[in-house]
Formats: sequence, C-alpha cells, structure tokens
Amino acid sequence: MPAENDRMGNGSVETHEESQEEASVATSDDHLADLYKKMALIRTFEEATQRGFRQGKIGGYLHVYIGQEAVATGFIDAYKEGDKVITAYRDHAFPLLLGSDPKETMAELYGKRTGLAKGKGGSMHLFDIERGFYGGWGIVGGHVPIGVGMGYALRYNETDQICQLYLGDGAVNIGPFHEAANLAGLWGRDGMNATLFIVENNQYGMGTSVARSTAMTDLSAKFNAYGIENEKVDGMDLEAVLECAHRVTEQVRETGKPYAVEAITYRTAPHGAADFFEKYRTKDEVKKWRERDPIGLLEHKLLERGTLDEDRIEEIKDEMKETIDEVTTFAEESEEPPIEELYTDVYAGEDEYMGEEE
Amino acid sequence: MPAENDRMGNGSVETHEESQEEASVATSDDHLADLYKKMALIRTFEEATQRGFRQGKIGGYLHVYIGQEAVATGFIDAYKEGDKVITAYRDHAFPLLLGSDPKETMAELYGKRTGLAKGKGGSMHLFDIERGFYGGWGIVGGHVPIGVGMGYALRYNETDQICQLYLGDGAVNIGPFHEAANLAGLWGRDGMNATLFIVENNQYGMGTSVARSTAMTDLSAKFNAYGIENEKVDGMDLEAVLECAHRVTEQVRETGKPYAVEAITYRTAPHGAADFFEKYRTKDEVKKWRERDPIGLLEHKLLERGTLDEDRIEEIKDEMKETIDEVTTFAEESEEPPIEELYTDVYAGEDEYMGEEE
Amino acid sequence: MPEKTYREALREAMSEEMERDDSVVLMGEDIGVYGGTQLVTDGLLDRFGPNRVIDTPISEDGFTGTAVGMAMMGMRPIVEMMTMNFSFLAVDQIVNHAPKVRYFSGGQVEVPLVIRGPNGGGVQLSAQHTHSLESFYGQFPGLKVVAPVTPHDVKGMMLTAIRDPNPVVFLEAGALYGTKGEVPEGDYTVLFGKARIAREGDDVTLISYGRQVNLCLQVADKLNDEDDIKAEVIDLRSLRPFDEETIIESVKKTHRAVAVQEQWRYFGVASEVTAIIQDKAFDYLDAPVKRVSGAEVPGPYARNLELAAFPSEEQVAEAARQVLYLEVV
Amino acid sequence: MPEKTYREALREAMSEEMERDDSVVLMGEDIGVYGGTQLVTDGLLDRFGPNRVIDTPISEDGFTGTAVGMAMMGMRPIVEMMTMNFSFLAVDQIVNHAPKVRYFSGGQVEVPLVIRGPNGGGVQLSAQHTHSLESFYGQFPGLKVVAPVTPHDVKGMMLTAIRDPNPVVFLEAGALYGTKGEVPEGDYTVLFGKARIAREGDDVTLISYGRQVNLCLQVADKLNDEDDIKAEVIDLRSLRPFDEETIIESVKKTHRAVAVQEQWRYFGVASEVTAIIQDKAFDYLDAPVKRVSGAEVPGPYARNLELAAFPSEEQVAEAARQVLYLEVV
Ligand SMILES: Cc1ncc(C[n+]2csc(CCOP(=O)(O)OP(=O)(O)O)c2C)c(N)n1
Ligand SMILES: Cc1ncc(C[n+]2csc(CCOP(=O)(O)OP(=O)(O)O)c2C)c(N)n1
Ligand SMILES: [Mg+2]
Ligand SMILES: [Mg+2]
Repeated sequence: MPAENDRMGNGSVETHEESQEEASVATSDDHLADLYKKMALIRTFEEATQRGFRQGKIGGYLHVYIGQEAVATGFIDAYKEGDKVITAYRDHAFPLLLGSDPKETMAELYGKRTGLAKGKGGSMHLFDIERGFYGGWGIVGGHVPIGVGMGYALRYNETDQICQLYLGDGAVNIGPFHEAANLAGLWGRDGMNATLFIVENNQYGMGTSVARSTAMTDLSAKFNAYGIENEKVDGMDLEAVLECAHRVTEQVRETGKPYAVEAITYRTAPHGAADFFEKYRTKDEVKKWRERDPIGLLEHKLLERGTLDEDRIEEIKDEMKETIDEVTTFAEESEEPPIEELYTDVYAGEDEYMGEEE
Repeated sequence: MPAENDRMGNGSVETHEESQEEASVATSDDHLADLYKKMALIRTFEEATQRGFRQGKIGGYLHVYIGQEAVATGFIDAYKEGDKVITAYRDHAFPLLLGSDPKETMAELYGKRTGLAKGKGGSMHLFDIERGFYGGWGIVGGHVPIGVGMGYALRYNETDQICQLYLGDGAVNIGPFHEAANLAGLWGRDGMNATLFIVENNQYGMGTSVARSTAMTDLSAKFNAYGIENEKVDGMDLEAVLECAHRVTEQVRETGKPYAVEAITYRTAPHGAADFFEKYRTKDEVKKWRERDPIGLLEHKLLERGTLDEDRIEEIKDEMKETIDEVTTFAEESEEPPIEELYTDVYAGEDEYMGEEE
Repeated sequence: MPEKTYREALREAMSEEMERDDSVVLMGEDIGVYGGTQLVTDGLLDRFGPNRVIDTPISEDGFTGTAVGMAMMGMRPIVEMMTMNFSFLAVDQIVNHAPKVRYFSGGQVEVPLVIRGPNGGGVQLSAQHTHSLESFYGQFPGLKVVAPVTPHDVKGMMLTAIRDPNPVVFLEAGALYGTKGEVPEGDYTVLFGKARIAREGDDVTLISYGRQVNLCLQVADKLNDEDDIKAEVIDLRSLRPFDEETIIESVKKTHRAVAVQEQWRYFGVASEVTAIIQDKAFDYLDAPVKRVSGAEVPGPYARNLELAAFPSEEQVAEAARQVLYLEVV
Repeated sequence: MPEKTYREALREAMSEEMERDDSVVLMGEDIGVYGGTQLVTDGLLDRFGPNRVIDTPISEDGFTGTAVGMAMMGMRPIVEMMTMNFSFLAVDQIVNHAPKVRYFSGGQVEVPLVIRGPNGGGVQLSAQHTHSLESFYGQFPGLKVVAPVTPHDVKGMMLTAIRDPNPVVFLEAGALYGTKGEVPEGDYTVLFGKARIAREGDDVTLISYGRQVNLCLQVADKLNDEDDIKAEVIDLRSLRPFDEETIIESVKKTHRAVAVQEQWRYFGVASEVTAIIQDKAFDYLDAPVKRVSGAEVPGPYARNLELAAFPSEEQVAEAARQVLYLEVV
C-alpha cells in the first residue's frame, strides 16, 4: 500500500481498485482507517459546499450527505471494476468514493467548465461514466427504473458486474419505484437482474417522516411484494455496512438476482441547503442521532482500538481541510463554460443543435 | 317481496334497496335464486354484446364479464344506498347489478343517444352516478387513485358509506395502484378511507398471466406493504363471495379503514371481443376453469338443494333471453346522438365549448 | 390598496375560500407541517387541520388521482405540485382522467379541481427542474390552463379557479413568489379567458404571459426611452380559454407583433399567437409576427448558460425593432 | 418492388436490425407470447428469445425507464406502447429523463432508444384512447419525434430510429397497420428532418403528416377533378427535427397553404407550420394560412360524433378554396 500522503496527494480519494486488493481484509483496522479518511473527506467536502451555497457561489438545489457517509462508503468498498452506481440528487459522496477528482466534482457545483459535467448539470447531476458513476438524478424515483435497466444490461452482456442503486425512504412511495422493483424481481428469476437496491432510510423525505408517508414503515419488507430478498443494516455503523455490502454484493454478482438493503441512517443536515426552518423534527431528535454520527462512531472505535490516536485524527482532519481548500479554490478560479456549450450535448451525433442561434 | 316477474318486468335487475332488506338472510336459498337470475342476466347480456360486436354494431373495445359474474354479484349484494362503485373498462355487470336500465346500458355500447352516457362513452365508460356507479375507466390502474379519493370524500362528509373499488390482476403492477394503496393505508389510520379494494384476479392481464407479470404472485399480500388488511375469496363461489362481501363491507363502513379482497376468478371469454387468437393459454386450462363456472356452480347447488328445478332454470334462461332481446332491439332502434352533442359536456358551466364550429 | 407578495396573495385566496367553503381542501407534499417549500401554504395546517391540509407522500400521480375522485364527489381539492416539473408523473391523471370524465360520462360528473405550483425556470435548477408547461397542458380540451403574473391576478384567478367546476392547471410564476403588488382585500375574481393590457401603445404589440410579461414591460420602457416607440404589452393570463380578441384588436391598431415565451419555440404558445394573428388579422399586418423563445436546449445549470437560455431584453427589443423595420434582419 | 403492409414493413425493419445488431431488444406489454395487440411483433419471440423480446407487466413508466438504463449501457431498446395513450404514464421518463441526461451529464452518455406505438384516433376508442401526440412530444429538445405514414417510410424511418443515438418517439399511424404499399427489400433508411412531397402542384400547398396525408391526397384529387386546382401535398414525416425548408419552398411557389392535423387546434403542429410560413415566407403569402384540426373535444364514442371530430375531406377542401378565395369565408 502506498503511503497515505501519496494516495491523497492529488486531493482524490483512494480509488476502488486499491481497496479491492484488500477485500479479504475488508474490515482490518488499516482499511477502516482509510475509510475513515474517506468519510472525513466527504464530510469536509459537504461542509464546504454548504458554505459555497450560502455565499451564492453554488446555485440551484444543494443536498448534502452529512450523517449518511457510512452507507455509500461501506457499499462502494465492495465496488468492483465495471460495476455501476446510480443515485438521486444527494450524490456528492459517490464520485468522491469512486475516484473522481474532488476538484472537478466541486467545480460542477460551481457551474464551471472544469466540472464533471462541464458545469451543465450542477449538484444534482454529477456523472462520471468512466468510473462507473451514472448520476446524479433529480426526480424522486425516476432513476430507479433506469438502474434496474442497467442491472438487466449487465446480465445481457454476460458480465458479473452489478448495479448499486441508491434511493431514499421518500422514493419508496412513488409508482416508478414499485414498477421497477417488480421488473427487477421478475427478471431476477432468470438471473437477469444484477441490481442491488440500497434504500437510504434517513428518516425523512424533505419534511415528511417515514411514519407520515406510509402506514407500513418497514421499508425493506416492501420488497417482499416483488419477490426480492432483503434485509436491514445499521447505516451509521461502517463495520456493519461493510459486512453486509461485501456479502450481498457477491450474492447479486453470482446469482444475477436483485437484492435490497435498507440502511437505517439519518440526515443530520437540513434537506436542502436553502432549507433552514425545520419544523418537522426536534432539536433533541437531531441531537440523539448525532450521537451515532457515523464518523464519530468510527473515530471512537479506532481510538479505542488504538488504530488511530487523537493527534493522527487531528492531522487527518487538517489534511482534509487543506485538500478541500484547494478543491474550493480550484472551483472558484475555474472559468464558466463557454457560451457555445449551451448548444452542445442536446443530441448525440451530427445535428447537435436544432434551434437557431440568433 | 314483489313477484319475480314484476321485478324483472322492465328488464332491470332487482335494485339493491330491495336486496338490502334481506341482508340478514343474505345466503338464504330464495336470495340465492334471485342472485342466480342476476348472474344469468349478466351472462345473457354479455353474450348479446359479443354478437353486437361481431355484427359491427358495437365499436371500439369490448370487454365482457363472462366467468367473473359471482364477484360483482356478491359484492354488490352488500351495497347500501349511498355507497359508490368504480371499476375499469370491464364494467357492464356493474350498472346491471346496481339497477340501471339494461336497455340504456346496451344503448351506450351501441353509441346511441339513449345510452347511459348519451353514447359518448361506450362500453368502457358506463356511468350511472344516481345509482352510485362512477364508471367505467379505460386506463389500467388510472381509476384506482380516483376510487381512493372517493373513499376519502365519503369519510370527509361524515358518512358510513363506502367505495367498492374493483381492479384487475394486471393493474397491481402499475405505479398508480401502489401510490393509491399507500394513500389509502395512510388515511385509513385515522379512519379516513372507506375504500374496499376488490382485486379480480382472473389470472390474466390480456395475454399475460399473473406468474409472468410478477415474481410475487400472492396479490392480496401486496397490500401488506401499505398496512391494509386483506384476504382471498373464491370468486367462482357466490356463497363464499357473499359471506366475505357482507363481512368486510361492514368492517370498512364501521372503521373507515380500507380493506382488500383478492377474488380468485377466471375470464373464460377472450380479453376483448376482437381478440380471437389466444396463444397464451390452453383449451384445457379454459375447460378446467369452465367446470367451476360461477353460474354452473350455483345452478348445481340450487338444483341439489331443490331451490330450483330444471324447468325453472330453463324458464329463467328463456326470460333472460327475452329481456335481452328487447334490450338489444331497443339499442338497435335508438337514434344516434344529435351532432350538437359533440360539443357539450366538454366543460361544466357556461362555456361548454371553446372551439369553433365551422 | 395594500401591497402584498404573490405568495401572500395566493395564500389569501386559498385560505379565504377555505373559510367560506368547507369543501375546499389542500393536498401536496410538505404543504402542512413544513408549510410548503415555497411557504405558500404556511400556517394553513394549524388553521384548518390535517383533514383539510393534507400532507401527502411523494406520489404525484396517486394524490392527483385521489383529488379527481374527491372532486367528483363534490369536494374542491387544490393540489400543489411542489414544482410543476413533478406534474410529469401525474400527466395521466391531469390530461387523461380529470378533463375527460365529464365528456365520456355524458355530463354526469364535474371535476372542480385545481392543480397548482411553480412553473418556469428558476435560478440554476438545471434540466429536470426547468420547464414552462403552458402549451403542454394547454392543448387538452376539458382542462383550463392559466398563468397569472401579478399578485392581483394570482388572487383573483385562484378564486376563479377554485370556484370553476372544471379542472384547472394553475401555473404560478415560480420566480416571482416574493414580488409585491396591489392586492384588494376580500373577495374578487379575475375571470379566465380575458387577456390584460399591461401597457398601452400604438406602435407594436408585445404578447406574453407569466414572468415574461415583466420582461416585455421592461422592453417597452426601453423602446420608449431609446426610440420613442410605444409598445403595447398584452398579458394573456389564460391559455385555455384563450382570448383571441384582445390580441387581434391590438394588432389591428399596431400592425406589428412580437410573441414572447420562456418555453421552447416549437409548438409553443408564441406559435399559436402567431397563427391566430395571421389568420384573423392578416390584412392588418405590416410585418411577420416575430417569436422570442427560450433556447432550444434542456435547462443548463451554469448561470451564464442559463441566462443565455431564457429570453432576454435584448432579444425582445431586437424582435420589436425588426417588426418595425428599424433593424435589418 | 414488393407490396407490404405498414405492419409488415415495421416488423421487417425491427427484425432485420435485430439480426444485424445484438444490442437491439424489444420491450412492451404482450409483444411476445401474444404477438402484440397489433401483431407488429408477431413471431419475434420465437425468433429472438425472451431476453430480446421482453414481455413486460403493465407498468409503462417502469419499463420505459429500464429501457433508458439499457440504452445508456449501449443496448438499443425499442419500447412498444400498446397504444400511445398509455405513454402518458411514462411521460416523466420520455420527456424528463431520456432526452435530458445527455445534456446534464455534459455529454457523457447516449440514449439510443425508440418508443413506438399506434398514435391517433381509431374507430370508436373514445376519449381516453384517442390522442394525437405530435406536438405534445415534439416540444422537447433532446427528443426526436417522427410520424411516418407510408409502408416505405415506416421501414426506412424505423431503421433510422434504431440507429439514432438519441431517444426517438416513433408515432405510428394507428389506423393504417393494414394498408399496403411498396417496400424495398433489405436495408435502406429514410432520414429524419426531410419532408416528403407526396404530390406536386402549383396552386396551393396542403401540409400534413400521419394519416391526414392520405386525406390531403384525396382532397388534392377532388380539387383537381372539381376545380382543376393543382394542390401540392407535403408529408412532414418528422416533427422534431422539423423541415422548414420544404414548406417554405413550396409556399414560395403556391403562395397559399393549408395545414391539416388530427390533433386539437391549440398549440398543435398546424399552428407551428403557420407560424413558420408567416415568418419565413410572409411576402409570398397571398392569403392567410388556414388550419384544419380535430374538433376541440375529447374523443367521442358514437361513430357519427367521432367522424365529425376528425378532419374531413370537406373541411380541407373548403380551407383550400378559402385560401384560393374561391369561397367566401
Ligand atoms: C417526483 C418528485 N417529487 C417531488 C420532488 C421534490 N423533492 C426533492 S427531494 C424530496 C424528498 C425525497 O426524500 P427521500 O427519497 O427520502 O431522499 P432524501 O432527500 O432523504 O435523500 C422531494 C419531495 C422531486 N424531486 N421529485
Ligand atoms: C396503462 C395501460 N396500459 C395498457 C392498457 C391496455 N390494456 C387494456 S386491458 C389490459 C389488461 C389489464 O388486465 P387486468 O388488470 O388483469 O384486467 P382484466 O382485463 O383481466 O379485467 C391492458 C394491458 C391500458 N388500458 N392501460
Ligand atoms: Mg429520506
Ligand atoms: Mg386480469
């Protein structure tokens, strides 16, 4: 394993290929320390985006991953070359974990030409196809059938790759989720659907708690209606997520049958960055969940086990701040997309733009 | 009870008010004999529509209820004044059972001005609001949220009326069903949803069997995902349906909570009248189900018990034929809607038509 | 007259009518406990309780459909789409159920239903959240489609919408909830199907609706100041019913017209406006009607691209000058 | 050249391309075991197996969405809507996912996807099953929308659609599956964005697409026979991209035009055609462009009402005579 500084030197998170080498020692303490760093990077990144938003440098909607870091970090740890990942608009953590350049990730949020999507997508629409990240989608539930179709294509192409499909607790109530889960279950009978559903139950869809959005609040059990095996995992405990992720990922890979995991987690930040009033939950509730903050929890474990000490933790946090400072500077200093970009990427092929440029 | 001839004299089926008087003796043999007549009327009506379609006198799509008669007959037996009924396009039986004039019902299929909807809706869109029949809808699953909304309105208006909401096995796979069931479950917690879901599992959605449309084929169990109590009933056995219908209807009425029944039945006719090729099922399968034909089954019981004898049964069948002959003649001889009807009923209120009549 | 925001005027219309009429209920995502993401319904849950201010799960088709059912039963539901972009999920109910059932039942039912929410672009909401849906919904008989731009109109038209026995798609100017204007107290209505002359003029007619009306007013100022051109500005207000008369009258006076829309050019409102004018005022036209539309691309995120995608003052002014033959094409 | 039906031509295009290209798959309700309700895909399940001819449950949004995912992964799915009316349930995927993702990903993906099915009125299908959705889908950048009317075109355009790296809404003339015409053997394509002159003439231009092209051809015969009027008939073929040039050229020759559509008048294709002509050929027009559209009502069931709701020979002929000033308006 290269020295830590090297790995993080370019500001990018360690790539999955590296972490794969140690899949067998997935939960070894060294590996946990690496993952701790990734989570810290995500957290620091997200805090910077919140600042950028408040400063008016990031526009549109901004949804941060604060509180949920262990979920993606754990599942992406089981990512293998060729796998695909798709999620909704709460998407910053994914490219960071898949090895995209944090600078380009941030630049996208700043609407700059150096962004992952040339500044044309923004916070909700991060994409990095080369690294397996298929977005970044804005309509609740809309990407769910898309992910299931990807899970079909992977089997159609006779690979053992899988599609990690993330969705929120709010998305479980919308029709497209139901239709797509049914298709996954159906196709999975013939081994034709390598989709791993990961329901990030962060307790709320915007201001609506799970209990106020469905009379049957056991979200993993909803997959029973489609013949899809399912379980729950403590999404705040990285070690629990890792165990689950590696096991079920292998199962989907081998069988071509979909599987669903409900990760119990919590969004400690407001739903969107513009959303400062939180009438829908109490400070006490947030405080209670903060005590189980995934980074805090892991930090505590690693300290107890002596894998890291307080100094090293401070060091890591400083490193992350520095990295993210560079990232932010890069995003700020990058240029806007050239105006011609308005008319490109509308169509693939020759006729890129069908309107008139007057 | 008036003499049978009187009741059927105008060609209409006995109305629900009458049958309600005997709710307590719901399954008495006399009552069963009445219901037998209703089922025979429906069957005869449906056979006449098939002829009308083949003769080109009925246009569009035509979906008959042959094989499923016991389901609606049993549930509508539990209908009380003020209740509402809504279903999809396989809807002829419902107005017949609710006391609509069979002549007007048939005239609608013939596209005549004397039809239930002035000839503007046709086979798929029968309506008789006065008698509680809210259609007659053409999009699979589309009427399901509508029925759930009606179930809400009934409680909002502080009645103890309920909405009987019929849907097919094919409809269980479409998003709107899922969304609506979830809403029903949610509102039902506060007693705000008097919806009785009746899933008519006739084994096929067009050419697709239940087993080919979902990996989890227990359709009533799908309601578990929404916290809605549910059960199954043998939809070929009128007595079983009656028992279930009266019991669950009362429950919904009292609690304002939705309930779901999966009626196991079979469409012995083709899906639509134009659909003569049936590659999707075997003759043997159809034959096997025909042996459990709901009318045949009841006939057998009534003969065995001596409630009816062969002669009376012949008589009833002849009566029904006569009635339906009159019905068909009425439909055939009625006039087309006047051309001005093209422009009415587009909008309620003053501005009935917004185009130009050139 | 008191000055109020567009948001307040809207809330006032709904809450006043809820006081008057028990059959009016509100439905939508986060409209109750949360107060609405645009705060349009803020405070109404406390006033009217959960049976009348119904927080729904994320299921646009489902809850819109339930509202159709409620409406058929005599209730008057007002459905909020958190943004109109999400109405794509409810299209089947909006265009193929609500506006059709009266017809195919032979007039047996009414569907007094309002579907409302912010329409049009915002600030960097990007492709999936940037749509102007006037012609998209405006093409369906049985529906009414309106797009008020002033606080005055949004209240008066909402009251009309609630009382209308037909389904109404009520397109709010998503970018203008905070803008202020005079709003009469109490009950008044602005009827559908009557355009508003937002500014009078003799030289050229600028025709628009929604937030582009404000753009046209700015351009009218500019044309006045820079070239002494008197532009008449027409706010269509309602797309279905459509007020052909006011447009035709104006063009008969000015002989020149520019139609401005944020939506895409093809099959948009501006094309209809153009078609109507050339049909009914052909002999009065001194120049072809010009259209100014949003760029023919999905909504871009980057602010510079987004600004270039929306119609601009320059484009409208240039089009006006073109129809006045002040600038060579 | 062999005569084939519209249905056979369509099937031929799909099956031939499936032979050539493994990435092409078919999806939809009852397209396999049942053979398709219009028999368009009859026999293909046996030839290509269940992984390539995928019978789906009734879930239009869901399976269309999966096709978007497949397409992003390099497959070329062809999705059948049993009828285009059911596409209302998939609108969110069709207009807000498939045609947007290339843009908001900054060009990182392609979505080679065809969504096909019968469009337009049939015989007494009534309100929920009678829609002409050209302008409905035609307004969205990122989508392509075509509406072939001849067996020749339906094959050539389907081949173009399948090979197109973009999502294509392929609107088939629902009433014409059984009509015959010459269809070349083997591989040929009809490119999008090029209208077809279905009949040449100098006196008036009739512009249409889909089954109304046949109506226009009948009217052209009639005008020729009755009044010695030579009508030029243009079949637009594709709505997005839109061929403005062919129309303009024709109108520069004839100076008169009638646009004919089955869809409703407001915000329809005919309005766009009119707007384009008056914009680009203003000085050539001798009369305002007339539009003939379906009646502004939901599709009625009764056959006499339905016939009155669709554009008729009489209406088109009358409009043609009007623009020729042969009849007083
Ligand atoms: C179809 C649709 N309806 C509404 C919205 C607005 N909206 C954006 S996020 C959100 C809440 C989603 O909650 P959940 O799925 O739990 O995801 P989370 O935000 O908690 O990650 C809503 C309602 C949307 N984007 N799409
Ligand atoms: C959304 C939608 N998709 C497709 C159709 C075409 N279609 C009409 S009936 C039918 C089968 C429905 O099956 P099921 O719900 O089981 O009802 P059944 O016909 O068996 O009574 C289909 C696919 C439709 N009407 N609506
Ligand atoms: Mg959530
Ligand atoms: Mg069925």
